[in-house]
Amino acid sequence: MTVIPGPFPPVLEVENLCIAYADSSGERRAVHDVSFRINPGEVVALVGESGSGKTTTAQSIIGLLAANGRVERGSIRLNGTDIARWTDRQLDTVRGARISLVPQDPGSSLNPVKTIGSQLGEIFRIHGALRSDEIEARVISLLARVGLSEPALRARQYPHELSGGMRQRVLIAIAIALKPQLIIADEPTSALDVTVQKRILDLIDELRAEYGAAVLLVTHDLGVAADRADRIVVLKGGRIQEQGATGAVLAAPRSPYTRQLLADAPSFTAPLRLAAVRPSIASAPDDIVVVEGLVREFVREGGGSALRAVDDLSFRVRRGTTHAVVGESGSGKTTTIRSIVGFDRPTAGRIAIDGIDVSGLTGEGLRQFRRKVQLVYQNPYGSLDPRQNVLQIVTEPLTNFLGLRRSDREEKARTILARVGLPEEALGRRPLALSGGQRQRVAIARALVLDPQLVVLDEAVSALDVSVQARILDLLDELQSDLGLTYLFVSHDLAVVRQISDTVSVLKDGRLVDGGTVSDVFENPRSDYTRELINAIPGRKRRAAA
Amino acid sequence: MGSMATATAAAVVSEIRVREGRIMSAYLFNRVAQAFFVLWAAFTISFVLLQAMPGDAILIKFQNPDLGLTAQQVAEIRASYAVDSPVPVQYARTIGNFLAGDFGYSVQAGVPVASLLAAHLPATLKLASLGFLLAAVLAGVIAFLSSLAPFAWLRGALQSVPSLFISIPTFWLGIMLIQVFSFRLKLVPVINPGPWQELILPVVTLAVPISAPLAQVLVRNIDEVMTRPFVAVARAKGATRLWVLWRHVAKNALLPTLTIAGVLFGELIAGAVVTETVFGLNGIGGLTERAVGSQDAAVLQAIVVLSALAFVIINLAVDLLYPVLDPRLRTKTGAVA
Amino acid sequence: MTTKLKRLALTLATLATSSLALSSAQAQAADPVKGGTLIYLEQQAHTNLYPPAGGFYPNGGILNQITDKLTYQNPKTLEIEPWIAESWTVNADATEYTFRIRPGVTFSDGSPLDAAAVARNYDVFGLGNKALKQPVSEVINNYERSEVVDPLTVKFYFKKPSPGFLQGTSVIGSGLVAASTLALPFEELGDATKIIGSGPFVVESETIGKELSLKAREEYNWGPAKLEHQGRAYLDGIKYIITGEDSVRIGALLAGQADFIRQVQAYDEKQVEAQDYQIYAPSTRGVNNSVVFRPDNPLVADVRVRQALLHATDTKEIVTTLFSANYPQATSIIASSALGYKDISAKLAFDPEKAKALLDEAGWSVGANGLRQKDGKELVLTAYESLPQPQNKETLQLVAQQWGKVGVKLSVLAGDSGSKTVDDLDPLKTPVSPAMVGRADPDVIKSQYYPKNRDVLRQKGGLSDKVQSFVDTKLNGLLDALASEPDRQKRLAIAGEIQDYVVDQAYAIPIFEEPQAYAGAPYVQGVAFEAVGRPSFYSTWLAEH
Amino acid sequence: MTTFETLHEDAVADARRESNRRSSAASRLRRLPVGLALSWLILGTVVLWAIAPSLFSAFNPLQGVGGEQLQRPSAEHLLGTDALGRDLYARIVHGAVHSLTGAFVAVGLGLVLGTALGVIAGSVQRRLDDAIMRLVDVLLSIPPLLLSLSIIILLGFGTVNAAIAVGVTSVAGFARLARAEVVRVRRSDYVEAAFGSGGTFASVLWRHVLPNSLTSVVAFAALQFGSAVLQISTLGFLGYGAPPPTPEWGLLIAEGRNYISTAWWLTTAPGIVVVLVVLAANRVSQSFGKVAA
Repeated sequence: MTVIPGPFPPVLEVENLCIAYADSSGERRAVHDVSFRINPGEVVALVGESGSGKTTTAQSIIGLLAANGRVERGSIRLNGTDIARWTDRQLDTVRGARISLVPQDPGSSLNPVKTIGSQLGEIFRIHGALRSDEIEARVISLLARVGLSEPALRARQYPHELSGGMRQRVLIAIAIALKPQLIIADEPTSALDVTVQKRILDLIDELRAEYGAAVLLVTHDLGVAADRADRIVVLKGGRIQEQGATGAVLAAPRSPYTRQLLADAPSFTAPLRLAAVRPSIASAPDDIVVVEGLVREFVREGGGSALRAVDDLSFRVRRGTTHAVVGESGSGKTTTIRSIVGFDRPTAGRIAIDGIDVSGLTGEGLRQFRRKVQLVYQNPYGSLDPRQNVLQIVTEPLTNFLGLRRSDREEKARTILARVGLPEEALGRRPLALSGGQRQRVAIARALVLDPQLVVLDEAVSALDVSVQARILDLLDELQSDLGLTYLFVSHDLAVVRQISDTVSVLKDGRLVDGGTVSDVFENPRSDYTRELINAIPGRKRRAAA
Repeated sequence: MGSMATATAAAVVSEIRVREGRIMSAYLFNRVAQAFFVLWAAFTISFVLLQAMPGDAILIKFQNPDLGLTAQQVAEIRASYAVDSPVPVQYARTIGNFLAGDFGYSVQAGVPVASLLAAHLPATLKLASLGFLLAAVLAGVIAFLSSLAPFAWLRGALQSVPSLFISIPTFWLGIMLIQVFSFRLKLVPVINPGPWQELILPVVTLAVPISAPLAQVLVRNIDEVMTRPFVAVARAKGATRLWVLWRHVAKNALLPTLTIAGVLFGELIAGAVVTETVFGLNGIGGLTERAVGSQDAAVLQAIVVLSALAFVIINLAVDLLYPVLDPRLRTKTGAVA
Repeated sequence: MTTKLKRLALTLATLATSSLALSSAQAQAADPVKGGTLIYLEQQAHTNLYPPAGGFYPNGGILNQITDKLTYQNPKTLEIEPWIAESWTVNADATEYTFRIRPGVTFSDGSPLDAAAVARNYDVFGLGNKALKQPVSEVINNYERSEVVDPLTVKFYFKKPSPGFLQGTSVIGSGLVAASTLALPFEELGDATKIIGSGPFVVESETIGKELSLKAREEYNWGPAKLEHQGRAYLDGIKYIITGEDSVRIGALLAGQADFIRQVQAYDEKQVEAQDYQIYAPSTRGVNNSVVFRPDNPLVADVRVRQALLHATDTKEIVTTLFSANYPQATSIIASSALGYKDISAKLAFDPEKAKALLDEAGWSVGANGLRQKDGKELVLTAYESLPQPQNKETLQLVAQQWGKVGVKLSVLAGDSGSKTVDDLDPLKTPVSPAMVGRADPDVIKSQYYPKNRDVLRQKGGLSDKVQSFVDTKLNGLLDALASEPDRQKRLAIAGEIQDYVVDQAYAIPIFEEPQAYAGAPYVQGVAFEAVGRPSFYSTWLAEH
Repeated sequence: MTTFETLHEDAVADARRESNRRSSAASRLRRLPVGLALSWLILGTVVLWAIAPSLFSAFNPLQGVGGEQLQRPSAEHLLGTDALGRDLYARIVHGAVHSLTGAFVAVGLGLVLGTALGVIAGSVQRRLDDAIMRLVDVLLSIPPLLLSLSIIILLGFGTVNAAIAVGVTSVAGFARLARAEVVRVRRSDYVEAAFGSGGTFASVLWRHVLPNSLTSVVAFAALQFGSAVLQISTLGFLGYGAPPPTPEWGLLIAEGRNYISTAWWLTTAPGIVVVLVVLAANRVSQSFGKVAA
């Protein structure tokens, strides 16, 4: 995998790059003395967690730093020419033509009011690369090249008429249209389902090979980097921790941070536990969650047959275990758990939680039911009221249910907050002043303060950095064994699921395609879909090597 | 009144998004029914308001001492107009007449309301449409320049222009424009001007306050759209700032701006009242002002119904126009994988 | 013409005002130029062009150009001169008037202006027409009927003596209109194009509420016989443009966009004159701009209270602060140039000490908050400002300041016309009111005070049914006498008596003699004003400019 | 056992920065933009004028001095005098209380009534929501100025009545905004989470929906404040202002305009005061908006 040093100069050479952002309190440096190089045809991964400066570095290379950012010093040499201090006008000739970008979020990276064709054709118009009568044919052939069916139709469609994967293909088509020497792929797949993610990464690989472009792959996922990159640059807090050939870095990380990252990445770690060690599984069946023949239909706008989001789903969860519901977007997993916690009413079927039929509950009965079942949301930014402080958030369920005195309530809240690892001084803060991990701890504390029996975790760790994610998973595990909780763990990330769950249900298009204990499902997948999911987990190279 | 539009824009957009879900024909039927309700309610509210006012048009006109009428003569005139019949009877009669297309007779002007409206509408339509057009242009120029401005201070200065525009009383602006451009600089006559000359200063006067909320909404939308990833993608294609602003940001930012048109309509009318009064233009605004002064109920009733009609039509048009401009609201089927 | 009338006219000739002399002096400076359109800026739109509605300035300003009157009152001499009537006779007790009509006069629709047409006009003006809602003219008293003696002779009969009638035939309210106009219901007379007169101008077009164009009538050849100017008007036309804003009217005039404007405020006079433009301030020769009381309201029922307020009013301060030399301080309830004027300035002296004494005497003592009180009630009075009167809001505020110094509060209300009209009928709500009216005949006093006319004092049986009890039979008797006393000298004596009486009773506090203030460009020549200050553009011409 | 220390360093740094920002009022003041500081200064001065006008001007705002009418601005009369010889500066200072009261009443009325309508519409089921919003449409469909004038005629002239008339016209705007905000907040995860924690409809409305929807409503109110002053002034221009001798600002501008060619300061000076106050209110409103975002 090492790159043979050829006669060609590196495509990109970044040297001693320092970047600072100005804010109301002055300038703050976000990138410190970063240096690396990319040779022709090479894939270099910039790996780091949020705040590591990886995106800032990538933005500075293509000259698209935010308005308050500036390159303090250092150079960015493209084919030997330093473009770090070029004006916008100069950069405009390079962008798109010699450096291109595959952005992070295909959902919002295409202009919603322009057709696919015009957005792809635009790059030829901007650079005057083609006569206008040639553009259409070229657009269609490019769309076909990136694997879109019916390219002529796609060209006339608008972004919202395409799926996320298709949109990312369009964006890739834009990025390769003018055969640039360098493609910056900024988290190109983090918003996509795992199976789609794999296909997109494969496509980038393929095109890179075909067009001979170098790729700067910006990612938070060490697994992706491990699979796709020739060399890895690990960033933390704006500083390079280490860099080197992928295999070497993964096999023998020199910096403690890289070691930590490797340890935290779920795709590289062994399961926290094996089903066998769980005592409760062996004991008498005591199913706290019973879902039988669950059906949920949505009436389609404009008539037509109803849309079946969940189709005849059945599964059981034993008390004190963790059950994972796995599936990609649209698989019906969110609908299912919303029915379980009583926010949504199923069309048919039965849900019993601790013996209580959920679908029959209304009003006060439903309210009382919620003491038993708590939901932790995916997005800790949205699920905490920005105007309450931590203490208020956590005492609120107590206020709702228990007639405790204020001091007692606060006492109880303090205990649980300490339990989830939040320091005393955070209690008076509002969510905005907390980090993502801290917020998710608050959300967990709120869910636990009522001593529920079932905690439903809806993608509860997927928005977090790997190291934070690992800490939260540790916490959940700890709480489960201490408090005897049952988890219903909803996730698209099989690696995480394998790490934390006892049993698993795999959903596709609202149907159960696979189920059983984690080891059964992972080792002997019964459906092609499960197999595909497992294969798509990034980091296979590393695992294979290990 | 300017700021109302700004804040309402968001509200309207969200309403539209909600409505999007309904089925089109039923939706249209519903909207038309609502439109009729709005018309009826506006008519009724204004009828009640007018009834509750002290005095009435006949009294105001004929009690004028310059006419030298005796009490008995005034009483006879009142009787001949049948203004003292019971309120429900008057209501039924008026609404009946309106439905039959008869707007009644203006007591003050002594001509049928229909001919008054016919005489006054063209001027206001001209003034309002040109005023709105200029306001849109002004707003666009302010918003676009401020987003292209190379310096922060220039950007700040341009962005505070709308606030300044909102802060100036319309009548004061009108009088000042007349003083400066007509009387001091003698550029445009206000007395006996040509058919287009007469519109220059009033249109400016009307446009300035209307442009302010438009510009504010536009600036905010442009700022918001500018942060969307597709802008970065367009820049990464090598597009210049101007190219991006014009071909990507403009349409996206204009869409929500469109929705405040309905709200601005009320301001347009209010602006027209003041502008027409200052410039002595012969439009609905001036007519409204005089009709309020003389409590010319028939005229006011007609104006209210007319403006409510315009309001519902504009709003309906905006709603129907929205899907035309935004493809996301056009198709009902979601993404296919 | 009777000898009596001649004598009257001679007496009046001395009373002509200087401002009018000035304007006519200019008119004679050069040979008149024919042609051109006069741009005339009017403050308010006209409301109705039924001739008796001409008391409203904007109405009168138009009617005066498009209608002719039976007689012409010379504004300099106030003498009644022939116009459409070549001659006339009046019987001794002023109950029969016979007019000889000038031949060959036609309305602009071609119909003849003959005895029958005149009779038809006066039957309507004198008796009204209920079917068409046309009211009776306030300048015609005691009218009984007309008689067409021959095609060019018409005779009018009165139930009682009507000595003011002859002057009444000269006022704008008696403009003669064609039969087709009189056949229209009152409310349709708001449309200027439907007013067919015989005047030097005819209505060419109208944009309601904005513009009115008049054009000269080519065949016009029947102007007042004694005028130097005969034949058609010098101007080709007049364009009335409604311009409500004071600052726009004055600015447009000075910027050369208009030729002539009405309603120039006193504070703008200086800059007009500084630019050699001309201020015209013809007196309205009627009842002065005053503040009147409604004695039906218990607060001002006591004559001592009214007298106190009269003496607490410093009219000189008002005139010097707010107005100019064109607004002479009042010396009686009618203008010094009005017929029957009597100088009673001694009774109008500003004397705050006397005012305080009178209030004390009437039992109103100063309370803790500085306001006069009696039986737990405070002396707080209310008045609505009158929009058409010059700077009335400021005037009333100044009056309020002055009254405040003797412990009386005057609240000045700005109101919508509806509330104002309704409240103005109720003495309890409006114990004080500004008032003025113009007409160059002693009858004007009756117009102002008589219960069946303007009834400014609000007497029982007058305009308002809200009045509880107040009636002043002595005043009404005097007013009746004034209107029907055929003997001129006796009539003027009665007028004097009424002036004394009104001030003695302190029914009114006259403030200043109200002119109508106009301003014209220097090249506008030959502007004339009829006796109460409405312009006549018949002899007006535009010099080279 | 995980502890705080093991959390991501960046996050800790972020939190620390945040806590620093909140720690000292002095540093916050230092960071206050000049424009915003000026805006607060203007509003503060005006409020002081309203509270203690006599501290700022020795002249009587209601009593003129004979013979001193229409004087140019000078050392004695900072902004000149009006037609009755009253000191204009004194009138502006003493007018503050009338104009501010007017604006407060107007905005308060719109805020309370409109927000109530909007919150109700946003929280109840479709039918009632539709009904309320159609009512709001009706309010919007009647030209606001016409509505204001009618209400003044109904209630009678006066500062407060004019304020009410202006306030009524802003009800619709407040209602729409409040409803949109409530609907937005109601869709958020934390509201659902509050129901999930056992909150009742009323408690969730009170604890979460209201506080979170009202920020932009308050920002809007600050914005409306300026426009209320202007609308009251427009009413004065049309002859429906407060009765004399009230030195209400709108009325000062409206009446001063007649003297524009002889005494320009009569309309210009109060005009500038209004422009400054409205600008300041707008600026402050923007800063509210930013805090909200």
